[in-house]
Amino acid sequence: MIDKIQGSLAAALAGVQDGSTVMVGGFGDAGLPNELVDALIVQGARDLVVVNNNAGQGESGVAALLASGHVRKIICSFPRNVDSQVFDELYRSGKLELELVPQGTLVERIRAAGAGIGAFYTPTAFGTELAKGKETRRINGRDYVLEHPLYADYALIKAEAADRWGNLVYRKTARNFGPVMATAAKCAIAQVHRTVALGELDPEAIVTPGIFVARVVKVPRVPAAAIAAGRQ
Amino acid sequence: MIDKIQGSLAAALAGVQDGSTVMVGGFGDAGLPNELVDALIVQGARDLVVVNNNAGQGESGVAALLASGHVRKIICSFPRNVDSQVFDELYRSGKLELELVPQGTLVERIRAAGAGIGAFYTPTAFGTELAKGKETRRINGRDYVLEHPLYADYALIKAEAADRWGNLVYRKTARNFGPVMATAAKCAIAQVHRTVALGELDPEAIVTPGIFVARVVKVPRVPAAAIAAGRQ
Amino acid sequence: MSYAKRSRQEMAQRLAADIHDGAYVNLGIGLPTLVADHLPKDREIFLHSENGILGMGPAPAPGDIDTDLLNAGKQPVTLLPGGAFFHHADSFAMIRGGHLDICVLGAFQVSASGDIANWSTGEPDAIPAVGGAMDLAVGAKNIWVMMEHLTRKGESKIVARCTYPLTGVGVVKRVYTDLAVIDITANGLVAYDLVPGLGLDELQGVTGLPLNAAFSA
Amino acid sequence: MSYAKRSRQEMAQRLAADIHDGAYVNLGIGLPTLVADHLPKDREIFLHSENGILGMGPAPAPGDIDTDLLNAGKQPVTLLPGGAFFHHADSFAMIRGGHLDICVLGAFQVSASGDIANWSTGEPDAIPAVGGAMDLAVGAKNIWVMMEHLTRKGESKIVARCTYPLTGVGVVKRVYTDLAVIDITANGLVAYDLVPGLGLDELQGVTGLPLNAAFSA
Repeated sequence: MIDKIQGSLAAALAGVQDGSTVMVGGFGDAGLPNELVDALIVQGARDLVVVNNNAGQGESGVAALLASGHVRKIICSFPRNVDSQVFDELYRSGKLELELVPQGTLVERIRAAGAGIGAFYTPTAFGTELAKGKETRRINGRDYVLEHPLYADYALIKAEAADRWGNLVYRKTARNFGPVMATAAKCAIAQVHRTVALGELDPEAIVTPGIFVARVVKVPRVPAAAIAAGRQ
Repeated sequence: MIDKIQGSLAAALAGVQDGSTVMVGGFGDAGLPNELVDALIVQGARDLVVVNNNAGQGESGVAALLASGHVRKIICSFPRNVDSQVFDELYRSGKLELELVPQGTLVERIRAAGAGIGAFYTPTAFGTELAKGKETRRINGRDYVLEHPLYADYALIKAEAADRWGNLVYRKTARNFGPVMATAAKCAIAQVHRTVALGELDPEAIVTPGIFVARVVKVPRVPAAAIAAGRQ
Repeated sequence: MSYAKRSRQEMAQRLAADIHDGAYVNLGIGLPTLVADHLPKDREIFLHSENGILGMGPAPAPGDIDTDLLNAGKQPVTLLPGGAFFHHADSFAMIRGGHLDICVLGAFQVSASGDIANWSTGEPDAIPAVGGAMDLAVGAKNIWVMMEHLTRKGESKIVARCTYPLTGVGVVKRVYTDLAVIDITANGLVAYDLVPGLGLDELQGVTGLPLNAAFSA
Repeated sequence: MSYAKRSRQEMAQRLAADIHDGAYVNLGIGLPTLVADHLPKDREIFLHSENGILGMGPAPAPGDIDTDLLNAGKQPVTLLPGGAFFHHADSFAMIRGGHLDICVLGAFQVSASGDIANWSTGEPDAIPAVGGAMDLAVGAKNIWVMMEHLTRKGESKIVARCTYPLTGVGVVKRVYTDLAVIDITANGLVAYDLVPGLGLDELQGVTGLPLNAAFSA
């Protein structure tokens, strides 16, 4: 019997090697797998390349992972925030490498990795600094930039519910990068608020089929009040 | 108030011009918008380029459209079937142009058109007859073929239910090409079995958001027995 | 002559009046988000958010905040009946694929040929951050910019050539400022709806570029 | 010596025994579909269908046919609890992206270097049709071919170089025939599990290519 549900966060993260590329889902607080990220710090893998839309806010989650010194490089679209002080200092002091990618190109590169596309031409960023040094091509009168897939060893994502086959459904805008990152990683690990019996998820509404998910771990929902308190 | 639901098949197809590229959803009988295709014959536009996975079976639907003489070219992955006699004769007599595309490349080209991708490299068909004359490239030790987007003027698709904003849900494998074709057409037209009030479709389970759908028309479900009879 | 600049709310109101019934619209973070509060009540306008919403509604009441329902600025929002959620790749496919009718962006500068600079001041020690700005700039059928006409130092933000790093090349069709509405056309800049008391000559003076009147004889 | 060829069902059974617990598998149309009837009962194996199914179940009872639930061969099937539906682009992303563990294909010919020809006989008047064959051939982690060892004329379908038009280049890892199982390796063809009574020399004779024994000393 295939059961992808792990007993603990540590079990879900077993085997992460130094030097791994780790994608982390989430946009704002929605969909951020904070408990998996915290457990990754404890797990201890170093020299990581992290892919996330942002570069951490406040002192917890991705910011704490950066502060741990376990991250060599971050690939993201929007590192700057009012409370991105951890990233800001590491970046300014040259301790953290940054690859800045437009948000839509970032997610399309992740999709390309999952979909077996070798490279693609996008109009985004043509004629800008972020396309410097990149191959370009005019197709049907429009200018495009060549972009390559972004693969990962691990994807840490957050979903609403899972079954033992790893099928996932999400909640509202917590969906964001999760379904795409799951397709691009050799081992996608999902933290979920609920685990349900096989057949309980509507086959028409499953967003991530289990084929993309290696491990699932249940993490109770943190009440909104506790989130707010943690931010203060 | 935005209401995309049309009163008739004729209204749904108003304005289709000669020379249009028309995508037609469906795989096998599932998801084939037969009533829209029949109405397109009546509508009368000629010199059409049709995109469908197949090239018609039996004498109705896409086969009838081909037989009408309104189609100049078909782009598909699998024209040959035990009952594809209409296509077979037109093709052998040189009255119908064929562009044969591997099924995954076909749908990825359609997706690229909808997603603003200028071109993409796929491993599919490398080293085969279907890649002859196409640009290739070795990326990270693997060989790829360059493929271009496939745009349409119209997409005729079949879904299960719609609301007045054009949001669509599908049923089982009748989903197939519909959601992707809707993104690639200037005007996507969906025939649906049910129309529902706004807000009745679960926002987590909507497969095609209304932004991709220009017109909706309600066509009652044909009982399976009637389909079987029509096939005899 | 004396004139009063449009307030931010008046700019938003002026822009909102031009959004047609049934339009699919993305409002960039910052100034453009104000447009949401001024959408004409007699039109159905569909707001898109990069993080996977179509049919976005207004901010929730303080007690109704859902931390899983945020906009691209990471602020709590609501979903209208008929709205839908989707993932980031689908959302940016929607943007890049040209499905949005209008995208309203803030900007540091817009050039006479429609270039836009809105993501970086180019200062050497600045933390770079682009987000979805470059995707939005190339994606929508109509890119409208909403910005003050002049910098705090009184320099025009409509320029012959952008000096800040570009976000997109030749993409802006119209600019709504606190002084006027300006179309960027193949035949040059066309100004209209100037604030009362402001003449075309005076606007041209502060802009520093030739401006055509919308309905010149 | 005399030997009996494996029947089609025996070939399917032999192949099915090699599919591991938890495998994601696509069974090509034709001969490979027989494998579904022989999957080991003590393993959970996930069947994928190009037209948007993961967790495909067996054919329905005659009275339970759902015309909206077909497999890639356009025959009625069922969905297991835990199964999911998705659209064609997502389905082929799954294939091309290397997420399937095993794809079983029928073939006209397989070459000693793993080329496969299974979509066209190359006859000038034939109606061409490729379907998903070329996508499947490049996509799965393991491409296994299931075919009779010899043509009706007695020619080997395992060849030095395919004479039929190719479906994929250097992709096949293993061939299950009615005479043996043959791995295609960097060190040549390795044959094992020959039908009782058939010797390696004899198999090599009908194949017309050098074959290594799986466990030669």
